[in-house]
Amino acid sequence: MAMLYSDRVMDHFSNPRNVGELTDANGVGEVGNAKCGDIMKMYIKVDKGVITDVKFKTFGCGAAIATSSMATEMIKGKTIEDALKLTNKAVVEALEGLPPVKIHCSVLAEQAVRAAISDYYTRLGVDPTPIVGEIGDCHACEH
Amino acid sequence: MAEKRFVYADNAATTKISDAVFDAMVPWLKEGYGNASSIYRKGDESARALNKAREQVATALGAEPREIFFTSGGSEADNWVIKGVAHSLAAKGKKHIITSVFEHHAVLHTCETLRKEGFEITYVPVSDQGLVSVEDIKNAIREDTALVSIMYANNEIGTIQPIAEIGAVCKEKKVLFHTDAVQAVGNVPINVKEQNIDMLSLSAHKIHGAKGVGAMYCRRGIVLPNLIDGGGQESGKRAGTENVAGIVGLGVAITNAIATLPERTARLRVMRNRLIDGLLTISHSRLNGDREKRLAGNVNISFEGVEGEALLLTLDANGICASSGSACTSGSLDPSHVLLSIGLPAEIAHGSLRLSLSDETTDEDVDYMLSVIPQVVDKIRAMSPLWEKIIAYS
Amino acid sequence: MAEKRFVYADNAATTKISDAVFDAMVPWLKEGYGNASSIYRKGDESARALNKAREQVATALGAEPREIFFTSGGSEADNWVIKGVAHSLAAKGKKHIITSVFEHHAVLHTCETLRKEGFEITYVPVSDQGLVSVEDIKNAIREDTALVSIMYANNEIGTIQPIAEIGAVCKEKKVLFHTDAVQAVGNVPINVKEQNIDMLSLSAHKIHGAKGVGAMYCRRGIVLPNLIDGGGQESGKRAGTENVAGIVGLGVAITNAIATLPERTARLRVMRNRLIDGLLTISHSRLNGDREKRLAGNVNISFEGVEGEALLLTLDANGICASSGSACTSGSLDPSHVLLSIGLPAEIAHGSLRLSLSDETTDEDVDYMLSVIPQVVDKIRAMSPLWEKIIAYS
Ligand SMILES: Cc1ncc(COP(=O)(O)O)c(C=O)c1O
Ligand SMILES: Cc1ncc(COP(=O)(O)O)c(C=O)c1O
Ligand code: FES
Ligand code: FES
Repeated sequence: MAMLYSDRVMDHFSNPRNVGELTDANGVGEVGNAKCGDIMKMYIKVDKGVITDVKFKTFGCGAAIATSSMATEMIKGKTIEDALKLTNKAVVEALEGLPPVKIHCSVLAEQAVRAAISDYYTRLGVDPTPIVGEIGDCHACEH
Repeated sequence: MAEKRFVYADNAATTKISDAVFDAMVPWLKEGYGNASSIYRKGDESARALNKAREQVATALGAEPREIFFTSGGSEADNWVIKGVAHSLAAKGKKHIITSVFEHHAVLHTCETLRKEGFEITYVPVSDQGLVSVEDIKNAIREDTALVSIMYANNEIGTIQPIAEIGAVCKEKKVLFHTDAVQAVGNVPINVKEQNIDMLSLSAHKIHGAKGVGAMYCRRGIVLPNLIDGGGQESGKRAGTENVAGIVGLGVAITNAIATLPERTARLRVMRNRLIDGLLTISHSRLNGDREKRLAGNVNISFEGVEGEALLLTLDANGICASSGSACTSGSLDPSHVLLSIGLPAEIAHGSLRLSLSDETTDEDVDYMLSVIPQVVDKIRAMSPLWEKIIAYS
Repeated sequence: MAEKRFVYADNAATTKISDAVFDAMVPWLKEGYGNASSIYRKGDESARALNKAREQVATALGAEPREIFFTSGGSEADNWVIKGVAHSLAAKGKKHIITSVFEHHAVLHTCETLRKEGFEITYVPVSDQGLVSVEDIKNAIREDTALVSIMYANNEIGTIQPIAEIGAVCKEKKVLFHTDAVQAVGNVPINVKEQNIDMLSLSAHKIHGAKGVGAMYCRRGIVLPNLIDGGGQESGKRAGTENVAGIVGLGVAITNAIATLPERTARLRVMRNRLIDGLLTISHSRLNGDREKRLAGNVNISFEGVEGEALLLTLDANGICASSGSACTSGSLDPSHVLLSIGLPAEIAHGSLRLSLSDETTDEDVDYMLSVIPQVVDKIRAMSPLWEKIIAYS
């Protein structure tokens, strides 16, 4: 069962956008998943409710890296409100699909965005839970 | 980075059919299409070709031709032996099988099926160097043990097991002994009689033969029920019109592998050691499996903070075909059971790289891998949050 | 006698790989050696090739790609289905299997193995025309029936069974239905959904594909235990590194067979009828099997006072490859179970001749056979003491 990744996935994997750290980030979220042991860390810089810059680091498979990269592109320049609407499904669609066994990897990107926004509110002294909701575990797998 | 080239370093997953094997197969894919069971000369020619290949395989193993049965590959051979012995000896009250924790899935999943049917399986552990202990086998053997099945060489970390010693113990204890020698045949000298091997599995595509063909050696006198019933092929032990071309190819492949074994392994060992030494200069890396008791062409190294799939995909983009974990499971998300069995934590097991060399590997290929792999590891580590932590705490 | 030529008239035993199939296979025997389970592009290419072949086979049968599983041939497919269904339904108390007396040995011997394990087998008879009766199947079905397995077309006498009708009965009675379609695929239009076929076996080498590769169709939703456990190939249902070249060849072979089916069968039927009519002018001869409900390329005729092996060897000396009884048993001395099942006395069954035609058979081949066979029959009869008696008493 080879991976059969789409060209877009391979593009985002080989030339990931927005890789690295943001020294002046005002929101940082790190999520991981139990099954694969993968970790995704997302840095955001929020200015007047808009995500003006974003960077990520990911320890994970090709799909995890490609979805991180795509997710950062999709939230950059967006308001927090819009960024919170990002779903893993939208990321997968933007990547022209993922092999079925790899769909779960995209959940990590959605969670990382929410974790970073949650951290942003926490730093402001605002309880993030009513806005961001529970981040919880990956629901993609029944483990 | 060095000038890009194509390097196939996944010969433990499968090999390229050699020109000699291809040339030997072609006549049987073209004019030599007679069914070996047919009475006319065109059928006879196929039957003769099968006999010749059977002799070649027997010679390579130190067996008799009538002890060789052709199969569709290593998995079928493993299933045939293990299910066959289990079902046949269950009638005599022997429902216990001994194997190791790091066998190929063709053995492990077969044992799992038998366990569900009511058999008891003992999985002996392996050392942190990836070696089975003869003592463990000896201690595990019971009155009701039907079979001991231990692989000759591991497919991921290439460690070579003490097969002759296990064979001697099994002989002494009068227990049947099978070895999955899919990775070992052609790469290690084997003599089934001297090593007291009762049954052995092999596969052509690991030694520059075709995919979908293999063989099973079964010592004369052992009664093994059929896995595939039907026509009278293979002395009535394995039904199905014979894959003449594939079998002829296997005969040539195994003969060539044996003929070139000493020189090849000497040459590969040098390349392998150069790779190991070079890659171990990368920080936070480790060699998996015993350094000496390993296949001449096997390199298996873990890099902390690196995820295997990302590593493989990036290597592929640089022209290098390699693997992380066994071929059959590289689509899966679980860390390799082999690497876990030698005590690696899951996150390190995830970041392992297997390079497996063959006859076709050149010194230039080794140079290229040694120049590319460290840079790729660096690149992946640079975007790994795990790596950040590893260096922070070390 | 006509000028000697080579005529291969044993296409029911095996066929020549067609040029189209050979050409499609070669790239996968040469550069396309990647393991389909590997993550790099070279592996992906193999995986894609397998997917394409799976679609081709599915299309040919009116099935979905995920319902197709590649095997090492027809015998493995038959064993897998029959043993799998038996063992899985035995847990539900269903230990009865219905098949016919004249199945291929891959089915009969598998059923015999199950019988020894405690299953009960009903062998429905066939008519003197070689046809199974739908009524008989219906009457044989019981509460505890696990499976009905009836071949689509018989390999010796070419008779085509009422598969859609049997499928309908099984569906109504909620019993699983398998058909060994090794001889039928590519020679008869098949649609597994319309014909209510739950499982089907096929083999590449009967339709100008390679030996050692086949497929099993299993309707979605049916839970079939594995025959060969191990790696995750074939959705985890059939382990073993895939024979990519052979499978790609099967995809091409089945596609071509379906595309040319109407014209080919029309053409073959004319040749077949010419052979039947011509050979029946030989005295004391009879056609075996229904004349209409038979494969377009199958001729099976008995000549009294003639012994099969002598006939085949003499034909071979005259360049004609033919068979007497099925290929797998032509080395044996027992009269064909198929011919006995349609009521032939043993001594007549012994003297039967099967000619099986294909795409490659020409009108000149037919002319040649019609000129040679009567003379060969005469020659053998001239030295047969049995023939003396036959003419004395007739
Ligand atoms: C009706 C039938 N079933 C099964 C088989 C077995 O197929 P294979 O030789 O591919 O195993 C054959 C041919 O040998 C056959 O004619
Ligand atoms: C140790 C071992 N056993 C069994 C197998 C299965 O062999 P095959 O793919 O020919 O079925 C393999 C390779 O895949 C292997 O490496
Ligand atoms: S286990 Fe991979 S994201 Fe859920
Ligand atoms: S994130 Fe674990 S497999 Fe993709």
